[in-house]
Amino acid sequence: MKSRIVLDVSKLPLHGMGNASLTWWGTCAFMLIEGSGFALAIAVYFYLMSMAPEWPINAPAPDLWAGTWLTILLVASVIPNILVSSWAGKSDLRKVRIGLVVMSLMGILPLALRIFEFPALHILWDQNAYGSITWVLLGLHTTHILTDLIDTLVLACLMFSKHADNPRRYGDVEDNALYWNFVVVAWLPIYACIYWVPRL
Amino acid sequence: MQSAWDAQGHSAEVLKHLMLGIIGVCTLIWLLVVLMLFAALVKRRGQAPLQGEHAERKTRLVVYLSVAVTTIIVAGLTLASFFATRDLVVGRDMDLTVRIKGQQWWWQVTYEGSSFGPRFQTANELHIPVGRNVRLELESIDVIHSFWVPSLAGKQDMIPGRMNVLTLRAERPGVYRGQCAEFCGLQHSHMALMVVAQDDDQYRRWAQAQALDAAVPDDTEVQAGRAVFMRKPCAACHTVRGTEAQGSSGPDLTHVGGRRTIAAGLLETTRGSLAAWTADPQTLKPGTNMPIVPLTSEELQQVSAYMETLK
Amino acid sequence: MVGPVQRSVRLISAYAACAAAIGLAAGIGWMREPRQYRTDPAVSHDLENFRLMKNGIGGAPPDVYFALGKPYETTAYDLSQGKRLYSWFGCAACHGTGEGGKGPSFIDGWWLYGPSMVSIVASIRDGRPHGMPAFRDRMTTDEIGQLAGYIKALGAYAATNSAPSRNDDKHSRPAENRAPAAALFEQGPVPMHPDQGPSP
Amino acid sequence: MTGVDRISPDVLDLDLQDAEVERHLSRTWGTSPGFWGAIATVDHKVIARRYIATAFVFLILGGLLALAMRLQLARPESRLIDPDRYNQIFTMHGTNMMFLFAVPVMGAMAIYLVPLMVGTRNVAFPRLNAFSYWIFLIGGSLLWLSFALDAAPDVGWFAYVPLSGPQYSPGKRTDLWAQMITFTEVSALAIAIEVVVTVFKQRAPGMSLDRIPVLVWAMVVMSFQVIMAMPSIMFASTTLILDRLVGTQFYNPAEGGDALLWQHLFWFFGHPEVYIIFLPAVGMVSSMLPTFVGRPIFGYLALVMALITTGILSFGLWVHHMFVVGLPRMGESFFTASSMAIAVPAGIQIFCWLATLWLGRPVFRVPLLFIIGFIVTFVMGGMTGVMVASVPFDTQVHDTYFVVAHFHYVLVGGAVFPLLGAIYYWFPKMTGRMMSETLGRWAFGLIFVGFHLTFFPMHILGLQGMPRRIYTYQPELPWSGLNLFISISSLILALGFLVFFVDVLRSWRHGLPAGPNPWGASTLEWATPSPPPPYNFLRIPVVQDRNPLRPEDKELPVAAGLRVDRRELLVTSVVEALPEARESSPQNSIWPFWAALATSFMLVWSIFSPWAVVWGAIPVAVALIAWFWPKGTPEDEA
Repeated sequence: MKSRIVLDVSKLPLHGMGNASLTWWGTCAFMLIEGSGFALAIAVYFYLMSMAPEWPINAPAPDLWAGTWLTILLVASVIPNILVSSWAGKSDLRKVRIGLVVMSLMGILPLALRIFEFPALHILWDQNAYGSITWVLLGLHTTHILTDLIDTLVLACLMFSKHADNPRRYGDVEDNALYWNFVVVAWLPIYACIYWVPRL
Repeated sequence: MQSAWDAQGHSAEVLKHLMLGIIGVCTLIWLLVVLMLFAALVKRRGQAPLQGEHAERKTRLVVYLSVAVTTIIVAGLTLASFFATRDLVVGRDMDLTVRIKGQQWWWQVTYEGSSFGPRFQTANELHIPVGRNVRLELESIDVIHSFWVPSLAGKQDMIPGRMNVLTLRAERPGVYRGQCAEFCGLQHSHMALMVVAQDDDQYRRWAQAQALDAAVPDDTEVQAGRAVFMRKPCAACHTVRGTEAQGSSGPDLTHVGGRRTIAAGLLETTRGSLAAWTADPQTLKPGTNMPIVPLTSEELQQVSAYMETLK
Repeated sequence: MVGPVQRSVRLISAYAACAAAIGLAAGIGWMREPRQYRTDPAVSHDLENFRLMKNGIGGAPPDVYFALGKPYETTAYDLSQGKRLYSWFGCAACHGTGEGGKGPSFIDGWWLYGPSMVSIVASIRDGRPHGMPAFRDRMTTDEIGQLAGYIKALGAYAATNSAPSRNDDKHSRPAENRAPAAALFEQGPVPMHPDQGPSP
Repeated sequence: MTGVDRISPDVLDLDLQDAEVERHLSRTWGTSPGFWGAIATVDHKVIARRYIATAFVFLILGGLLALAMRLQLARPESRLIDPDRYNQIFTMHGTNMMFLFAVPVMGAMAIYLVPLMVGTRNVAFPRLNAFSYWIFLIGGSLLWLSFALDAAPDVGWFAYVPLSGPQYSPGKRTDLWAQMITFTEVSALAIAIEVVVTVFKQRAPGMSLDRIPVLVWAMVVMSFQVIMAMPSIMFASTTLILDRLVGTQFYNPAEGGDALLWQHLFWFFGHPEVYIIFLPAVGMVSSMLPTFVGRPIFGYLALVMALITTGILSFGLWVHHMFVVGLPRMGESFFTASSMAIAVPAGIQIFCWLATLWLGRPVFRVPLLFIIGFIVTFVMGGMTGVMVASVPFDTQVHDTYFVVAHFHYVLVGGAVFPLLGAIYYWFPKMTGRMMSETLGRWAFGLIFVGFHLTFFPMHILGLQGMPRRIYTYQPELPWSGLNLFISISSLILALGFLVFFVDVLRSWRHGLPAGPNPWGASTLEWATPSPPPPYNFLRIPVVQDRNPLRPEDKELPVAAGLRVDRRELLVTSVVEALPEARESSPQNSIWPFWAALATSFMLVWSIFSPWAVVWGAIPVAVALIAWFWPKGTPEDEA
């Protein structure tokens, strides 16, 4: 079939930013998957709780300090995170570099704190269903911190390489920041479940 | 014998009527749709297809109507099944309570004491008085099984860690076969049970006899068989009340000779089938938990003679 | 046209493909995990013929046991059947869930009569002094083998892949596939006794 | 790709003649020759073809298993297959057909057709697409390897605990099953993301939401269902492995777990799964039908709304698989109502198709025959679906052959018939050659007749009390006559499939050459040669109507102004599809393959040791970093 040119797109940008970018949508879809996963895990937590005559089963409620400090840290990390995102939006390479280094630290610190959270549960994963679901919730979230941390570290390395000054990279930084916000937001209900529901 | 159409119990009858109704309505709808389909296929042969707002208007009305009718029918069927569920309830008064525990791959049946008879245990065969409400407490010892006697009632799962309750009421005397309906491993296929519905007197007599200990043999062959049974691994897994055989991992054999079938509905109870089963259960029911016990042919004959007398 | 070089390359690759297929088939044949539900009475009888050392500790299993591929120690199905037999034959009455009681423990690292399969089979079949009854007349050869295999797996320091996992039951010790013996085994102050364990 | 005569980035296709654009685009988008080129390709058409072929190979294998079962069930107390092997066979059959055939083949059709139908040059994340295929291939091979090793799962395709739990399923059989599920989940989720983003952001300019072909809508709804439902089975299979491997207590009632939790989780995925398979078929029918009746589909909006409604409702009826587990009556009534309610959107779809047929002039080609067969069969499956949705009715037929008949009517009638029609319909697009009309009619006739003769009697068997998943039955039961009849009929069905596959193989090489648009269809995939070139469209089409290829049009309106020296496509806005950017599309890469291998290595190892997740993750991370690290190609420019 013959074609007739009716539209000239040569003036369009070579890369879409924000929600014009494919990776932004990919990140959102990924967050939807992970969000469904977290929601389900929490639903299972409440399901098991509804089956149990007492909750927590054969264990004291978890110690608060490690989890609470971690929560404070995660919530605080949102501020530099949003800053990095906005710097990336402005293509400010120097600030983005600093921001990513800060965010890498902000990823490592919670992991360090997380090490203290597992013993604070006062139960092992194989003792009973309460132990199993709390360990899985905590483990699931730890995986997310860890993967996003690796992502941040790789991005930080990229931003110090010759590939740095590129709208595509800034888009990646924004998407990574978006994902970190998701990791933080997803933690809040899990924190409530693990630490406060047993105290109700 | 084992069919949802051969309804002999209260629940099964209610269900049969509901099923007939729903199947009738659904068949009618299906016929209408297929009729419409074929009408549509032949109607415009050789004519140009219709397009545009005007042509679609009438069709749209028909589609709207059809969707409305579908909605009404669906609502009707929902209500019908809701009312049928209500009709299944036979009242709160239970004449008899029986606890049935499913396990791989047989049924342990424990009768609670009641005005109809004493407390006792049996296996793979359930006797109930006709016209009485029998409360079945369904449990499982290992994996999920499902209790299903289609001629009497719909099925109910037996789930470890839970107890389900099913009410049976047989309307007519007879023998109704049931079979495990939830896949439960290797011998899921051979996990049947017989429900015998009898009138009150027959049932009472049966129950009294079941509660008794096993008969003491007088025949020498049978005595020898009993000795073999006690000496060999048989006694470690099976109970024969009134003897030293007190094992509990296999079915209670106190009155095995009086049951219609052995090996959870696999074979009719005869001396021959008892011998065949004892000799090589793993060929008849591969994977069953009953091992091949090495017996000489003489011992085998004696044991099966003994089994047969355990009425 | 096909030159001699290509032709030999084709020939070689054809041979290689055939060899790979045969190798794959052989590998599959070798790794197959068939389950034996029905031990032939004749094989059962042969399995009885193991040789036990004079002192009742250790010995040699019959050749047929090796010909069968040491089923009772390596087949997951036989091990799990052994686990059923453990509860059906009341082993728990004296040995608990493996930690011992009236009878010795299986998971403390000590074997009164040595950890060999033959000793365990002999202990079950013929009984031992101080209260271990003989199960010769209560179990078949096959069942004794399965039970012995399970007990050996229970007391192993390192779990094998075929070891059974936890029961759907109250949790009393780590699951067999997590080597409960490794957790509870404590090397005593005295080195291994010549008869492989302290006397009762 | 790194041709010596690479042209300057300033040269756009605006300035070039068609032939020159074609030459440049072929080089830019092409697949490199040789083994590693084939491994590294990210062309959605190549990957989708592999996907479809692999899925059909699994269909053949699963079909052979079905025949083996029918052989065993032909006579009572038959000793051909022992119970252990039979349990493996039916578990393999169900798992294979659901996870390795039905879901992947629908996803594969999506990744073949969606980019062509929305007028773009590749899916949104082409490397993820390649990764998805490798993961699927390895996962499927793993399952079949376990079957060859006599270590195949034997607990049924829904693997109820405790039968599949640590105590009652010794060995690695169930772990293999659970991990195979993980493989297929990952591949299905990857496809879902690609489809959603491709449809949302890569549609041809002007293809606003109300101009999207119904098939594409169906694929979007299906993808959202995958995104929402798969996490459930992922959680279930992971916790099952944890229970078995490290002794967690999720499903142990003695320690606060619950056996029914598994069923809730499984069916929260398992019920939408049916619609994940069925909705793409709805889309296929809706997209093929107009071609064979000579008029656009009736009730486009109603169809799309019905698709979305079905997608949402499908999450509200998982409990109807659990009507006999003893849940509270109130809950059961609710789920009866919701299960019945889904009949309404299904009805809307059926009526819209009937109306389309009514208003049009049917041309009886093979795809239309399959559509007719689909309507006849699927409506029947829908009717039995209404039956099992009723709690009391279900208590008599649950877990019997009635249910076996029901879901084969729904899945084969509702999804495989349209799929076969779709293969006949799109085969010329995929290969450039037509399939045989004669063989096609034979295949349809044999499959249709064979199917009904095989599966209709199963309804009766179920009502006569024959439970499913039994490896044999006793001679005194009244089932042997029908079972023998079914077994013989299944040979007719198998013969039909044989004819179909013969036709496929024959037509692949010797079919009549097809032009770009052999059926006179009106959707965009027919606006490009058959088979489409690697870049799909020489110039991105501009859409001005719901049916972009009207017969009266002589010219295709297109957009121009894209670079030809790098992979470039148009990103458009979500609702109106207004052009937003000239986005680059990733070029071929070997790393998705290595990432898939590393992931598989980790997943298989984790069946044996929990530490696999720690150590196995390292190669995965390395492969992923290499995958995403910029290589300094023009595609990285912006």
